[in-house]
Amino acid sequence: MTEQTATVEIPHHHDETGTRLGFWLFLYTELFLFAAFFLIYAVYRSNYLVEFRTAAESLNTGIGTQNTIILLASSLTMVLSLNALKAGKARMAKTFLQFTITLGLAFLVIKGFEWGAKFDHHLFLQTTKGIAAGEGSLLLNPSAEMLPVGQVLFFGLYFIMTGTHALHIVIGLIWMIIVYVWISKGSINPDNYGTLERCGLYWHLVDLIWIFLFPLYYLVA
Amino acid sequence: MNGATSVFVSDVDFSFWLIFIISALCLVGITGFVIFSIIKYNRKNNPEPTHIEGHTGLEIVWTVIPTILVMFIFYFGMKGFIKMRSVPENAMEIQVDAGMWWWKFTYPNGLEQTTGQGLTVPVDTPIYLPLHSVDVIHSFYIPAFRVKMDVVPKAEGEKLNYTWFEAGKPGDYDLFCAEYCGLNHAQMLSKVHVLSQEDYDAWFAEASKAQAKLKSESPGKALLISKGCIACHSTDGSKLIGPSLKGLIGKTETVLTDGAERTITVDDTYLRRSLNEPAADIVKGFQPLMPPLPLTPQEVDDLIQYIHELSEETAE
Amino acid sequence: MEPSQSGSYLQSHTSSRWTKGFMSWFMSTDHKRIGIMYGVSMFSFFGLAVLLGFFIKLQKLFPAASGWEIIPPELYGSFFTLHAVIMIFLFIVPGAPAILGNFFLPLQIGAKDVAFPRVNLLSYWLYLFGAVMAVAGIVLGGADTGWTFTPPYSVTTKTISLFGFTVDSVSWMLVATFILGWGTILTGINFIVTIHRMRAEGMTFFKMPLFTWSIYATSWLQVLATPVVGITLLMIVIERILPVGFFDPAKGGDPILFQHLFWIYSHPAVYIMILPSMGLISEIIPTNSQKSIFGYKSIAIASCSIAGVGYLLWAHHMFTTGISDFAAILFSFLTFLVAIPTAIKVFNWTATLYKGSIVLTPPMLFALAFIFNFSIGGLTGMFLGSLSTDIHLHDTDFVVAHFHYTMFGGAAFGIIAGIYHYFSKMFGKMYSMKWANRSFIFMFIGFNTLYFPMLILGFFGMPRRYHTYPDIPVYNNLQMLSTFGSWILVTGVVLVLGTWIHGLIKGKRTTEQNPWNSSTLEWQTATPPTLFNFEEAVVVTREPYDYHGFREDVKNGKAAGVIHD
Amino acid sequence: MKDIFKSINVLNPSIVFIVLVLLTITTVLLSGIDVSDSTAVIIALAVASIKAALVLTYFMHLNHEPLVFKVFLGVAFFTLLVIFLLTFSDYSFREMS
Repeated sequence: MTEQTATVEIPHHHDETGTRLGFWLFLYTELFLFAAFFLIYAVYRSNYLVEFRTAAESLNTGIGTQNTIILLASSLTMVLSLNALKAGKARMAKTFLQFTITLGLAFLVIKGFEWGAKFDHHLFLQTTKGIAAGEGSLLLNPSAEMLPVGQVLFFGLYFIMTGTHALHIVIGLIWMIIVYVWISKGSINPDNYGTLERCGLYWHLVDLIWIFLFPLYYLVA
Repeated sequence: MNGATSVFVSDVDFSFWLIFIISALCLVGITGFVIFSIIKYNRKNNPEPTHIEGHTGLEIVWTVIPTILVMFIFYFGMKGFIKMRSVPENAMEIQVDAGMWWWKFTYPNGLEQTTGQGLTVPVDTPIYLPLHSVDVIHSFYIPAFRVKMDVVPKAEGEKLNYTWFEAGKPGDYDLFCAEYCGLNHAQMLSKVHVLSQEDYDAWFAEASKAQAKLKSESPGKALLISKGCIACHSTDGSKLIGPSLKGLIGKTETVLTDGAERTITVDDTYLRRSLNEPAADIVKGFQPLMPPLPLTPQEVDDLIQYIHELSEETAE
Repeated sequence: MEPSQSGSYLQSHTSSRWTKGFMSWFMSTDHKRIGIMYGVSMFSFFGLAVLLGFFIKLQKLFPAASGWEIIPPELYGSFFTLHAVIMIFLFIVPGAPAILGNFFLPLQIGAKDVAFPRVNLLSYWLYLFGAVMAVAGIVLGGADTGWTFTPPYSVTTKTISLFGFTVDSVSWMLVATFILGWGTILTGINFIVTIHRMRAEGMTFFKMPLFTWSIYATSWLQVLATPVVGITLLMIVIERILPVGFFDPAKGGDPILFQHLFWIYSHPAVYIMILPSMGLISEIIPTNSQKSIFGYKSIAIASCSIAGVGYLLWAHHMFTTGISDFAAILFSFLTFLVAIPTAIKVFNWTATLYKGSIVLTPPMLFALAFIFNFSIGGLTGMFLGSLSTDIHLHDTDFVVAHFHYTMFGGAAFGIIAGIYHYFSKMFGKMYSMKWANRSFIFMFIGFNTLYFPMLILGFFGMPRRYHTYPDIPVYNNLQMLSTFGSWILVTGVVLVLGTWIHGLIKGKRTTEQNPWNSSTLEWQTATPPTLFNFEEAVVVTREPYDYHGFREDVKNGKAAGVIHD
Repeated sequence: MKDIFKSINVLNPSIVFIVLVLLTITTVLLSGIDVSDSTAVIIALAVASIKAALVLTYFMHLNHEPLVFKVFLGVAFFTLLVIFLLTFSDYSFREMS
């Protein structure tokens, strides 16, 4: 369509506040993504109150609390990492970031053990019993071995919601590792800390979602 | 009755024509004004536009008037709707079952009517219809009665969707499925037969007797009808959604089992497996569409027995 | 030091690595180039969907009893699904913001680009990837679920085997839609930040042109509604693949809950579709009447209130699904609230014509047709918002006609009007007026011949998504008329696209800055615009539609309402 | 060392963290009390909301952001609220069999 005659470098457009504003909007989309899950949870909880409470009792509150505190601590180290970088202490920022990554990994490991235990008790797979893959399951009479439907819903939601949350943790961890490398290289530095700041915001959002997941699954039994 | 086909017609049509008149006036007004402006204020006629930025009074007028109008419309719509949702105490209950792609109407005494037979009701009698779906969402729609309600599969213990109507004029009316439910959605058609009370009573006695007779003489055939099988499996050899049941015993078929083709001869073992696990072996050339049915062993035996009868007829 | 800005964006570009040909477009972060790329892709998909629609209508030419079968029922299901998926997710939802919003939003507010040019390019890639994936879906077996993907049907419907692989084509389509959703979200975020942070000096919120206002309202809906449907559609994928049942009654789920979640997005989505076109109409009508728009502020506020109220109405798609009577009545009431700002807008546009100096250019013709079609679309909406009539009309051809009147006769006519309006600014070339007018006549007549009979069909109870229909005279005649209409309409679409392509290749070159004498900012720069849109920094002094002041400025030889430092 | 702590402001976030942990422990302890389900949910969600507000305000620095950030947050939460309320206008009024 055209013949090119000139190439122009676009002058780098710096608007940290604007970028942060955009990132916050992105965080709202994440929030709404989880909101759909929470809405489903709320509806089915109101339909199957007793089953939800019974099912919730099989979750280990101790592990849940432990994980909550781990995640809160990781948020704290994230804040400190950013503060350190802003104060010009890049090495300290990296140390705090290491803490955050370690805590995030710890969360995942604990979560993994918890999931594993659930698998061992067939709380997940039991829902599949008698439902051969590929067949319509609609006409199936819930067999005697199956949990009551309300509990099936509870565990289905539990695995999908915590699974999605864990996926966000993994994304956050990958991002933090990238940020860590960039700090080492110096492309993220005390004068240009926007990326670390946004990574932090993302991490806090993951924390924020857990703050609501925790009581809804572990506490209100 | 005022001669309308059902009790809802007057309310729905009143709302319809009320909105229609308001809409028509609006549309004519807007279009008329546009055409008038195009002619009167064409650039040739009117090269210099007049500077107007707005007129608060006018804007208030055309905010307030539509508000009042739509509230009227809302009110009449709601009025008709509340009537549709309030079932009279003395209504006769006919359970509606829907599946891909059949209807079944069950009367209080257990009489069952199929898609082909249609729903037969007496005139001027409120009919209460709980709507039950065995698979996906269908929608029970009788245009002439202005009745529509989705037939939604429900979890155990949940209340079924329902609708009701009171027909006002004897005659035959179309009954459609109005929610897309797959391949034969457009063929999920039935009829509503509205009869005078005497005709209805006569029909009802006759139909109940015929069904009792069929059940005792050929329980398999009765099941075939009441489970909706004949919506997909013919008994005369013609190919519908699924294979025909005629002349089936001893036939050699190529089937797909877990994606692999194999050749089998149809016998009782094969039929039993197919009835209990429809997706296990799919006859080549057909889709795996049949839903697993909750059948008792006795019912399975009855069905196999009837399929044998159908094959013997062919042999004769 | 400022780099060289001479030459139009069609010549100079921002990527240093790819200087020539395809890659200089595909890798470009220039909002104008991205807008054009969107335009080319979208209208290609649009053409495909029109073709599918043509076959859908052809199938309805004769009733079942005649033995007429152009496309078998299996294919019919795939056709109407793909037609809807393309038209909605690939064309009309992202359409106006992505094509014209990308191109003109920065120009209208005096910015050099959008806030995040690279994210903008990423949006386009996501769009293209998702779009190709969705279209490929039909080759992989198609999905016959309708664009609503309503469970349990969408969970139970087929998967097919292809060359020995089992292809879950329904999940495939759902994932494609999810990816498309992210493209839309990122565009929305981009525009909101651009409007908040990058307005030129003097461009206060109430000096923004109405197209910008409508894009602003749209972007909010995109950001806050799309994630909900994205995750909901993924839940269907999860339900198809894993043994978890969110909406499966056998496992205690409620299929109606899916419809809630789906319409929480998809109802605001209809405002995502229509608002930008309303914005375009608000540009075209004052320009072609040479007159200030009637009630600028109330239109701007109406845009935002439509977006806000648009969130409160979703369940009016669900009156027959067995939601509680209380909810049905509440949602019906709320539905009528949105009628009010919509009515205000229509009245304001018509009032703008009063004592104007009207010239019937092709964009003006399409804009006036928009008012007519959209009025029918909006007014038929009242039949569906009113409870008792909705029970009768829901899921019939009436609904199909209603939303085509708003989406096609409204939104798509708006986009077409917009492109006719901005064509010379975008490409520096002009199309043939004669053929543009002809295309309009075919579009307008064809459109109404196709869809008006469907309104009547719906009143007579013709259900939608029927592959064929019972042999009833009123159905036969109206269906046939409607199919004839589809032939005229397809001719019209071919003429529109043909006029543009001809204009691009053979059209007269023009550098005329402001051919329609428009007062808004995007016209007060070179044609086609230079890479950074404006030669100098812009200071806005005038209201956007102050045609009085605009003409004074032109008389005095000043660039209208803009001070160039 | 003390200067470093001061310069990167360790104290304030740490206080917030301690409050968050205390709130977590409180909510776990409160869940042991035998109250009706709705009360339990309300208490749990109220504590969670306080925690969320703390994270938003201090960890995510919303207190230092311009007004527009807070308005956006308000829009997002208001929309969420509307979605929940309107969905329950259906489920709370469904007829039970």
